[in-house]
Amino acid sequence: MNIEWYVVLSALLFCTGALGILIRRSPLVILLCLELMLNAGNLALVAFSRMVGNQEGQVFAIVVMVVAACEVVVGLGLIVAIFRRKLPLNVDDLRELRG
Amino acid sequence: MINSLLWTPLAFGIVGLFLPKRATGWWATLGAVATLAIAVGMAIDFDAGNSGLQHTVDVAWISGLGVDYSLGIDGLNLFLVLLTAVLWVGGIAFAAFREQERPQLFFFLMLLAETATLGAFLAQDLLLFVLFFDLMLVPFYFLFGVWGHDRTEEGGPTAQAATLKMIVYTLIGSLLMLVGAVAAAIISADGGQLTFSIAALQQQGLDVESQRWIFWFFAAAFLVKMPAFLLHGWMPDAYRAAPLAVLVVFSGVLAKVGAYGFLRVVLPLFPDASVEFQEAILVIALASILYGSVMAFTQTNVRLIAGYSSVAQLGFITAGIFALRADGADGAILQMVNHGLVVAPIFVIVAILVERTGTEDIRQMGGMALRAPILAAFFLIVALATLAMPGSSNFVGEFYILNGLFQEKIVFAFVAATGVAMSAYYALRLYQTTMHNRVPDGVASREIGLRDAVVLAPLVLCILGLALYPQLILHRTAPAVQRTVAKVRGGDAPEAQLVRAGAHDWEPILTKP
Amino acid sequence: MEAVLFFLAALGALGGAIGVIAMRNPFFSVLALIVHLFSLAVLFLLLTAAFVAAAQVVVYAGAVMVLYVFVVAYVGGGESAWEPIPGQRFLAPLIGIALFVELSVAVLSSSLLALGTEGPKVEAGFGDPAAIGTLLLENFLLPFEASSILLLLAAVGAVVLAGRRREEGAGGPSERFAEEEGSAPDAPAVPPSFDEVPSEEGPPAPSPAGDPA
Amino acid sequence: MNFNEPTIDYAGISPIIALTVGLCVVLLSAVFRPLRRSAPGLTLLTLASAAALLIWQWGENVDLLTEALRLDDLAISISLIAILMAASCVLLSLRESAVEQAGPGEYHALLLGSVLGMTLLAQAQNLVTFFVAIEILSIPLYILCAANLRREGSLESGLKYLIVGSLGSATLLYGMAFLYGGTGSTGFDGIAAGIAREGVLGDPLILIGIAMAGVGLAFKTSIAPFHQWTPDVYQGAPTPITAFMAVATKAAAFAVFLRFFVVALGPQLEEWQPALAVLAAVSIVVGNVGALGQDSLKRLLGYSGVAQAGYMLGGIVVASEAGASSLVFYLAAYAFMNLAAFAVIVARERETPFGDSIRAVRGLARERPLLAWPLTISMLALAGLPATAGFIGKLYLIEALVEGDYTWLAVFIAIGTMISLAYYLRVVAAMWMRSGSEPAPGATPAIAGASPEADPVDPEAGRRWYLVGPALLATAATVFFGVIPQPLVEFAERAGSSLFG
Amino acid sequence: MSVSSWAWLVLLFPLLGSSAIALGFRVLPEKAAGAIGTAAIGLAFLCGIGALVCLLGEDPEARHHASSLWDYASAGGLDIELGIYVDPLSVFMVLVVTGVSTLIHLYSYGYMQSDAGIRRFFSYLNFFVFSMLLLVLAGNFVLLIVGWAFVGFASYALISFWYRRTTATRAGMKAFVINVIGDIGLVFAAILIFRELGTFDFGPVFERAPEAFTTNEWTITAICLLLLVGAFAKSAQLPLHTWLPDAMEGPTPVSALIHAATMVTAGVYLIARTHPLFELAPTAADVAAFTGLATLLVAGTMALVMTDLKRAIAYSTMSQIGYMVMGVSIGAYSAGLFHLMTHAFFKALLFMAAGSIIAAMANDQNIDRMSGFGRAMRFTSVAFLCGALALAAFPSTSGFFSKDEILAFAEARGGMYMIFTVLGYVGALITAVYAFRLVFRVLPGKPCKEAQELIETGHVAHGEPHNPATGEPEDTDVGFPGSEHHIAEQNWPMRTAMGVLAFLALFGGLVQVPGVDDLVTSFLEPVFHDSPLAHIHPSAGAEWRGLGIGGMISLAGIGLAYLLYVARPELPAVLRRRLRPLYTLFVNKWYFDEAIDLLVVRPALAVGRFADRVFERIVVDGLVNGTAETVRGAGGVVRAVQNGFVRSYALLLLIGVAGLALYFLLSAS
Repeated sequence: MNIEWYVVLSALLFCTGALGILIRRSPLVILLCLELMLNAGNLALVAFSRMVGNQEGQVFAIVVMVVAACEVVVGLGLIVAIFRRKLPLNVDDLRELRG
Repeated sequence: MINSLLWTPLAFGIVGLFLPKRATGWWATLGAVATLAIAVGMAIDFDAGNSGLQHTVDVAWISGLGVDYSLGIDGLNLFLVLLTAVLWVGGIAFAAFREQERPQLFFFLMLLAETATLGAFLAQDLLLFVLFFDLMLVPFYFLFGVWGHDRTEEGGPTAQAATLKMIVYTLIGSLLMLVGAVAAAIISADGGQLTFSIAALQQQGLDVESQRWIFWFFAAAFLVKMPAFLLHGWMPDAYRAAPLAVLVVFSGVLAKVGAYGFLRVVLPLFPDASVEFQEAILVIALASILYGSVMAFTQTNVRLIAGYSSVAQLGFITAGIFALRADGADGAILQMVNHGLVVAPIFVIVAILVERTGTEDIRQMGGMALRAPILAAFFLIVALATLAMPGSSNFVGEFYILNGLFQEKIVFAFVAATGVAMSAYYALRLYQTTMHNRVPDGVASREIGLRDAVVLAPLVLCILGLALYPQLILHRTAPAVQRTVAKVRGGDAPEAQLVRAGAHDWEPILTKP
Repeated sequence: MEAVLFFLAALGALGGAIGVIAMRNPFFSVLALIVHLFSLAVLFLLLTAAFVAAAQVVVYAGAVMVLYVFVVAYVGGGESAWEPIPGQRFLAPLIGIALFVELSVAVLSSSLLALGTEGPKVEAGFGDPAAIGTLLLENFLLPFEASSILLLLAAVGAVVLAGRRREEGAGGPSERFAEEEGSAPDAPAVPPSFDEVPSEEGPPAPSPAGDPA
Repeated sequence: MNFNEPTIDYAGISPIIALTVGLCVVLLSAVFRPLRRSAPGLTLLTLASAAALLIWQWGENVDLLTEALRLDDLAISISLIAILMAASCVLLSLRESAVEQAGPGEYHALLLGSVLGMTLLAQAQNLVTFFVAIEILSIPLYILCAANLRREGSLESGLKYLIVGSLGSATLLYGMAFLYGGTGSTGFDGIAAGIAREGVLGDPLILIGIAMAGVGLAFKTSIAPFHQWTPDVYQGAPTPITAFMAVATKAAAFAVFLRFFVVALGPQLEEWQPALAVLAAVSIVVGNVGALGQDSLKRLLGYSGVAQAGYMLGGIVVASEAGASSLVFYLAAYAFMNLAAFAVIVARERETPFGDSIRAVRGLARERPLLAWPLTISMLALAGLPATAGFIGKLYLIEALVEGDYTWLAVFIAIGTMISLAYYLRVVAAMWMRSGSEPAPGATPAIAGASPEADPVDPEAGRRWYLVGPALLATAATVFFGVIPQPLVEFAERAGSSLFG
Repeated sequence: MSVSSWAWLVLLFPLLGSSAIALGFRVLPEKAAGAIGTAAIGLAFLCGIGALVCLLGEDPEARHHASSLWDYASAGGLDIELGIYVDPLSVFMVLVVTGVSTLIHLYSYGYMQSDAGIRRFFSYLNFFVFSMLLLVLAGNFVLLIVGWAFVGFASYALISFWYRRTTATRAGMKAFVINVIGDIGLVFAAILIFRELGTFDFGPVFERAPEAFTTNEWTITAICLLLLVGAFAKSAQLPLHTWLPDAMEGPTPVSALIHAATMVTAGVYLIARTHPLFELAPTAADVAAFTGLATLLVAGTMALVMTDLKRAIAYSTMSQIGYMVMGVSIGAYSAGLFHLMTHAFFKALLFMAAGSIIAAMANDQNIDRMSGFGRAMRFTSVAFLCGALALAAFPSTSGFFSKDEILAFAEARGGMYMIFTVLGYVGALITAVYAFRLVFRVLPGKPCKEAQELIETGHVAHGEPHNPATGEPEDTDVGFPGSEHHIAEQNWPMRTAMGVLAFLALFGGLVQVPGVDDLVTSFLEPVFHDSPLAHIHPSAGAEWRGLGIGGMISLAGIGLAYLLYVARPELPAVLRRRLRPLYTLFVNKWYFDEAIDLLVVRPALAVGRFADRVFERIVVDGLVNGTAETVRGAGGVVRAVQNGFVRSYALLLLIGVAGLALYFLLSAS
C-alpha cells in the first residue's frame, strides 16, 4: 500500500479532529479531538518513518504518545477542577475573559 | 566644558528632587543661571572666523550600533544654545516666583527638558540628535499634563488629552525620523563601517533615490515640531493646556529645534533632495506664514494669538533656510534667536496679564498702560520686535530672509511680504487691546511686580541690544552657514563677498575737515 | 490482503474519529475514540511499527481511556446543540475541508517519489522494541528522559488541579465549594503546616468581611 | 545486540541537571512538612545555581547528547532571561494566594519545570527534543494559569490556554511530521541538508511543514493572528505567572524560532521571509490597536505583548546576525520593562480592591512614588522613548531591519509605536494627572475584585521588599541600559554571533 | 569738527532727550520734561547750523560725506553699515525739520502743559524728531527704512496718544498699518537695488545706476514704483492717504509737526534723494507726478467741504504735498523742496492757530459752531490769517513764490508737462477758496458762546471734555487737557512759536525771488547738478508771468470765498443743493475709506473667519481626529473578534494555518 494513502488518511483524521474542536462545546470531547489530531500526527510520523526507512519517526511517535497522555491528564484535571468549582462544563459559558 | 554645559541642568534637577519644597525653585534657578554662565563662557571663547566645530567631544557610545556621543558647537547652534540657556533662566525664575504644586518634580522636569534641548542642539551624531529630539518631549508631556489647565468648560480638551495629542503628533515625525536616520547611515555606509556622525555621513554622501524618501521622513519630524501649516493641529490645544511658565521655554526654543534640524541635518545630508523639494517646502512655509498670520488676527485668546504668530514666524524661518542661500540661512538663524527672544517675554507678559484680568480673552482686557507704564513699555518693545519693526533685529532677520528668498524665488518673496503686513496688525492689536482703550470692569490694572520685572527686563534688554548690533550674531554664524549652504549647491552657492561691496570709504566719525 | 486490512483499519480509524466528534454523549465519544485507536494500531502494524502499535494499545486504549471513562462518569456530560458563535457553524467545516484539501494537495503534488512507494525494503526488526529501545537510549536519550520529567510534571499538575486539599474532608464537590465560599474573603485556604509563612512578613491582613457571607 | 552508550558532556548539561535536581528537591519539600516553607528559597537556590552553571558555560559552542541539544551563547542568554524571570516570579509569588492553593512545593516545582522546558527549548536542535521541550514548557504553565482555583478567570484561562495551546502543538507536530517526511531526519542540520537536496527544495510537502511548524511557534510567541489566547490568559492567570509567561515563554519560543528557521529551514529563506514579515506587520497593528482603551492592565500588557512580539519577529525575518542580536537585546530589555510593570501591578492588586484595573494605579504618583516611577518608566520604555532600554532595543531592531532590506517593516514599527503611545501614556496619565476622562474611583472594578473570588487585601503590599525591590531593580536596569547600553549590546552580539559566526 | 560729526550730534541730542524723559518719567516734573525736550531739539538745530557752516566751507564738488558707526548687519554677501550720508539735501532737511520742530516743541510746552501725559508726549515727540533726522541722514537704504519705520511708529504713538479714545487708537492702527505697507515697498525696492547693484549705500547706488540700467528698463521702473509705494504711504498720496485725516485724532502740535511740517513730506525727500533713479525711469516719475496732481485736486475738493477744522487743514496738507510730489517728480527738485520748506512754515502755523482756537472751543473742532474769534483772539486770528494768506499763495507770501516756481518749471519743461501748470493753477484757485473759507467761517461774524465768554471774562471755555466723534466722555487721567485749555493769548511759548512762524510764513519766500536771489537752489545745486533736468531754468520773465497769474488766481479765490461766506452766506447752501451728487462725493471723501474697507479689510477678515471657523475645525482637526477614529475603530474590530469563545479562537488559528499553508503552497516551485 502506498505511503500517500497513509498520509492522506492522517490528514483526514487531523482535519476531523480540528473540526471537532471547532464544533464541540464539551471540554471532554474537545480533549478527545486533540487526541485525534495528535494521533493523526503519529500516523504521519510512522508512515514517513516507513517511507524514509529510519525509525526516528517511530521514536517521535512514542514521545508524542507520552505528550498526549500528559495533556489528557492535565486536561482532565482541569475539567475536574472546573466541575468542583461548580462552573458549567461548556467552553462557551467560560467567557468572562474577553474584549 | 561642553559636557558640563549639557549635564549641569540635569545634575541640578536631580539634586533638587531631594531638597525641601521651598528651596527647589531657587536651586533650579541657580542651576539655569550656572548653565547660562557656562554657555556664555563658551560663546566668549568661540572663534568667529572658524566655520568648523569647536569644543568638540567625540567618544564611542554604542560601538555595536555605530552611535557616538559626539557634541560640538559651531555658528549654527552657538546662539541657539545661548537662547536656550537664557530662556530657561527666564522660565524657571518666573516659575520660581510663583507657587507650584509638587515643585521638586516640576523643576526637575524643567531642567531635564533643558538638558534634552541643549543635547538636541549640541549633538553632532545623527542618532544622538534624534535621541535628544525625542527625549525633549517626555518632560514637556508631564509638565503640560500634570501642571496644565483643563479646558473642558470652554469645550476644549483636558490637559491630558491635549498633551497626548501633542506627543503622538510630534512623535509621528520623530519616529519616522529615527527610521530615516538609520536608513541614511546604513545606506551611505554601504556595507562599510556603520557611523552616524553627521560629518562622516556628509562625507560619504547618499544616492538621490534614498535622499528623496529619507528627506521627507526628516521633514515630517521638523515640520510637525515647528509646527508648519496643516501639521499644527496639536498646537492650539497644547498651547491652551500648557502652564505659562513652561510655555515660555516651549514656544521659545522647541520650535527652533525643528528649523535647526533642517540646517544641521537635512541640508548637509540630503542636498540633492533639498534642491529638488525646495519649492514644496517653500510652499508649506508660505502657507504657514499666511495661515498663521490670518489665524493670529482672528483669535481672541492671547495664547493662541502668540501661538499662531509663531507658526507664521517659523514659516519665515523655514522659507529663509530653503532659499538655500547664505543670506537666507543667516537670516533664518538670526530670526530663530529673535523669535525666541520675543515670544518668551510675550508669554511672560500674557501670564502677568492673565493674573491681572483673570481671563485670556483680549476682548475683556484693556487700558493697562496707565497704571502699568513699565509693563506697557516692555510690552510695546516686545510687540514692535514681534512685528519686525525696522530697527529691530527681527527686521534684519526678516530682511535677510526676504532678500534670500527674493534673489532665489521672487514670487515667494512677495507672498511672504503680505505676512509682514499682517504681523504688523496682529502684534499691534495684541498690544493695543490689552494696554490701551478703556479698562473693562474686573480688570485689576496693576504695575508689573519687581519679581516679574526681574524676569522680563533682561529679555527686553537682549532684544534692544540685538537691535543695535545684530552683527553680533550674523558675524559668528556666517562662516558656518556659508559652509553648509555652499555644500547644498555643490559649491555654486553665491559666495559671501565679505569684502565691502564697493561701498563708500566711510569717514571716521571725528576728523578735522 | 494488505490493502484490505488497510481499508478496514482506515475505515475504523475514520469512523472512530467521526464518532468522536459526532456523538452527543461524551461517553460514546470515548468509546468511538477507543475504536479509532485500535484501528490506528493496526495501521501502525501495517507500517512495520510493532512497538508503536503495542504502546498505542497498552498506553492509550488501556490506561488513558480508562481515566477518561472515570472522569466522564464523575462529571457526566452531554451538551446543547445551540451555537452561540455567529458563523462558526458555517466556517468550521469550510476550514476543515480547506485544510484537508491543502494537505492532500501538498502530499499528492509532492515530487518526492518515495511517497508513491510502499517504502524501501527494511531489514527484519525494523520498529521492534529492541530497535526502538536502542534508539531511545542512544540517539534520543534526552527526549526520553525529558518525557519522563514531563510525565512527572503532569502528575503533579493533576494533583494540584484535581487533588483534594489537605484540610478538606472526603466531602464531595458541593461542600468543598461551600467551604471555600466561606473562607474566600479572609486568609485563603492554606494548609495548617503552611500558616507560619505569613509570620515572616508580619501577620496576615485583617479582612474586610470577616465571617462567611 | 550491541549497545554503544552515547557520550555525555556533563559540564554542558549541568544546568539542565541542576534544574532537574532542584525540581525534584522542591517537589520533595512539598512532601516533608517541615521543609514546606523552604520551597521558594530552594527554588531561588536552584535557579541561582543553574544560572551560575550557565554563566560558567558562557562561550561554549557544543552539541550535547548526540546532537539533541546545542549549547551556545544564544541558548545561554535566553535561558538566563528565563531564569531571571522565574526568580522574579518566585519573589512576586510570595504571599500569592495561588501559591497557597496549589501548595508551594507543587507551584514552584511546576515553575521550575517550565524553566527547564525553556532551557531545553533554547538549546533544542532536534525535532523530538524541540517538541518535548515545548510541552515541558507549556504543560506546567497550563496548570499554573489555573492555579488560582478559587477564581473563575484563572480556571477559564487555564482551560483556554490548554485547548488552544494543544491545538497549536498538534499543528506544530503535524508540520514537524511533514518536515521529517520530506527530509528523513529529525535533526536540524539533517533537515537543512535534506531540504537543500535537489528536488526537495521548494517541495510542497516541505513548505506545508514549514507553514504548520511556523504556526506552532507563532502561537507560542503570540504573533497575530495566533495571538487570541494571549490577552485572556494574561488577564486570567495569577499575575506573577503572567509576568513569567509574558517574557520567558516568548524568549524561549523566539530562541527556538530563530534556531529552527535559520538553521533547519535556512535553505527555504526566500519563501518564509516575506510570510513572517507580513505576520510581524499584522501583529504590530493588531496588538497595538487591540490595547487601546483596555481597562485591565494585564490585558493591556497582553495586547502590547502581541505588538512587541511583532517587533521582535522582525529580528528573525531578516535572518541575519544583526537580527538575532537585536532580538536577544530586545528580549532582555523587554524582560526588565515587563518585570517592573508587573511587580507594580501585583502590589496594587493586593492593596486595592480594583484588581488589575487601571483604576488601581490612579493617583499612584502621590500615594506610592516608589511604585509610580517603575510603572512610569516601564511604560515609557515599552513605548520606546529615549534614555530607556526600550529605545535602544527598537533602534537595534530597526538597524537590523534596514540592513536586511526590510525598511518597510521598520516603518511599521515606527507607526505601531506611535499608536502604542496612546495606551501606554494613558496609564502614565492615570498615575500622574488628575484626569477628567477616566471614570471616578469607587465604581465597581472591572475584574470582580470585590466578589467572593477576591484574594485577600494586603494594604501594605506596596511596601513589601519583594515587590518594590524587583520593580526598582528592573527600572534601574531599564534606565541604565538605556544610557549605557554597550554591555547589553555586547551580550546580545555574542548571542547572535554564536548562531551565525 | 567735520560735517559728519555735526550730523551725528544732530542725531544724538533728540535721542538723548527722548530717552532721558522716558527713563525719568517718574521723577521729572512736567515743566522739566518740556524744557529738556525743547532744548534737545534746539541743540540739534544748532548742530544742524554747524553742519551747514562746515558744508558751506567746502568745495561744492566735495559736499557729500558718508560716515559709519559700526557694521550693522553684514553677512552672506550683504553689507549694511550703521552709516549716515550728509550732503546739502540732508542738511537742508535737517534744518527744516529741527527748525520747525524746535518751534513746535516750544508751542507744545505751553499748549500741553496741563496734560497729564506731558512727559510721554515729549518723549515721543523727541523720538519722532530723532527718527525723522535718521530718515533724512541715513546713509543707505536699510537705515533709511529704519528711520522711515521709526517715524511711522512715532506717528502711531502720537496719534493714539490719548489712548483711551477708541477713535484715537483706531486711527493710530490705521496709520501704522498703511505705513507698514509703505515700508514693505521700500524693503523690496532696496532688495531689488541690491540685486542689481550689489550695495545698499546711496553713493555707490547712484554712481552705478546709470551704467547698470538703460532708461525705462523694467527693473529700474519697478524699483522706482516700489519706492513710490513707500513715498505715497508716508506722504498720504492717493490712494494711501486715508490715514492722514484720521490722524487728526492726535494732539494738535502733533498734527502740526508730523502731519503737516515734517513726516508727511518724507516722500518728497525720498524722491528727491533718489532722483538719479527716477531720471532713469521717466515712466515711474510721470506716474508720481500725475498722482501728485490727482491728489492735490482731489484733496482740495475735500478740503472745500470739511466742517472739522483740523481735517480741513489736513486735506489741504495732502493737496500741498501733491504739489511737492509733482514738483520733484517732474524735476523741479529745488522748487519742490523750497515749497516743502515754506509749507512747513505756514502749515505748522495754521495748525498752531487752529489748536489755539480749538482750545478756546474746549476741544470742539466743528467750524459750524465757530465764529467771531477775530475779536476774541486777536493774536491767534492774525497768525491764522498769515497762515491762510501763505497757503492761498497771496502775493509776496512764502507760498506765493514756492508754489509758482513749481508750476513755472513745469511750464518751462513744456510738452505734456503744461498739464501740470494748468491744473496746478486750478488747484491754486481751490486752495485759495478753502483757505479763506476757514478764515471767513471762523474769524469774523458774531462771536459764538465760547468766543463771547472769552471776550467778556477772558476765561477759556470749560466744557466737560467729550469725544466729538463718539460723544463718550474723555478719560482725562491718561493725559488729556481736562477742563484746562491754553490759548496763545495767555501763553508766551505758544505766542513766540506762532510769532516766529508767522514771520517765516510771510517772508520766508523771499530767500528765493526769481531774478533776485536763489539761496535754496544754489545751496542744493551740488546734489542735483549732474541731473539733466536740473539745467532747465525758466527764464525770470516766464517766472514773473507765472507769479502774476498765480497772484491773480489767489486773489480771485479769496474773493470767491468772500462772496460765498461773507457777502452771500446763503449761496453755499444753494450750491450744495444744486450740485448734490458732487457735494456728497466730496463730503464722503470720494468714498476712499469705503472702497478700501470693501476691497481689503472685509476680505481679509472673511478669510480669517473662514480659516478659524471652518478650515481649522474641519481640515486640520479632521486630519487628527480622523486618524484617531480610524485607529480606534480598528481597535474595536480587534476587540470584537476577541469574543471570549475559545472555539472561535481556535477557528481563527486554523484560518491562519489555512492561509499560511495556502501562501506556501502557492510559493511552491
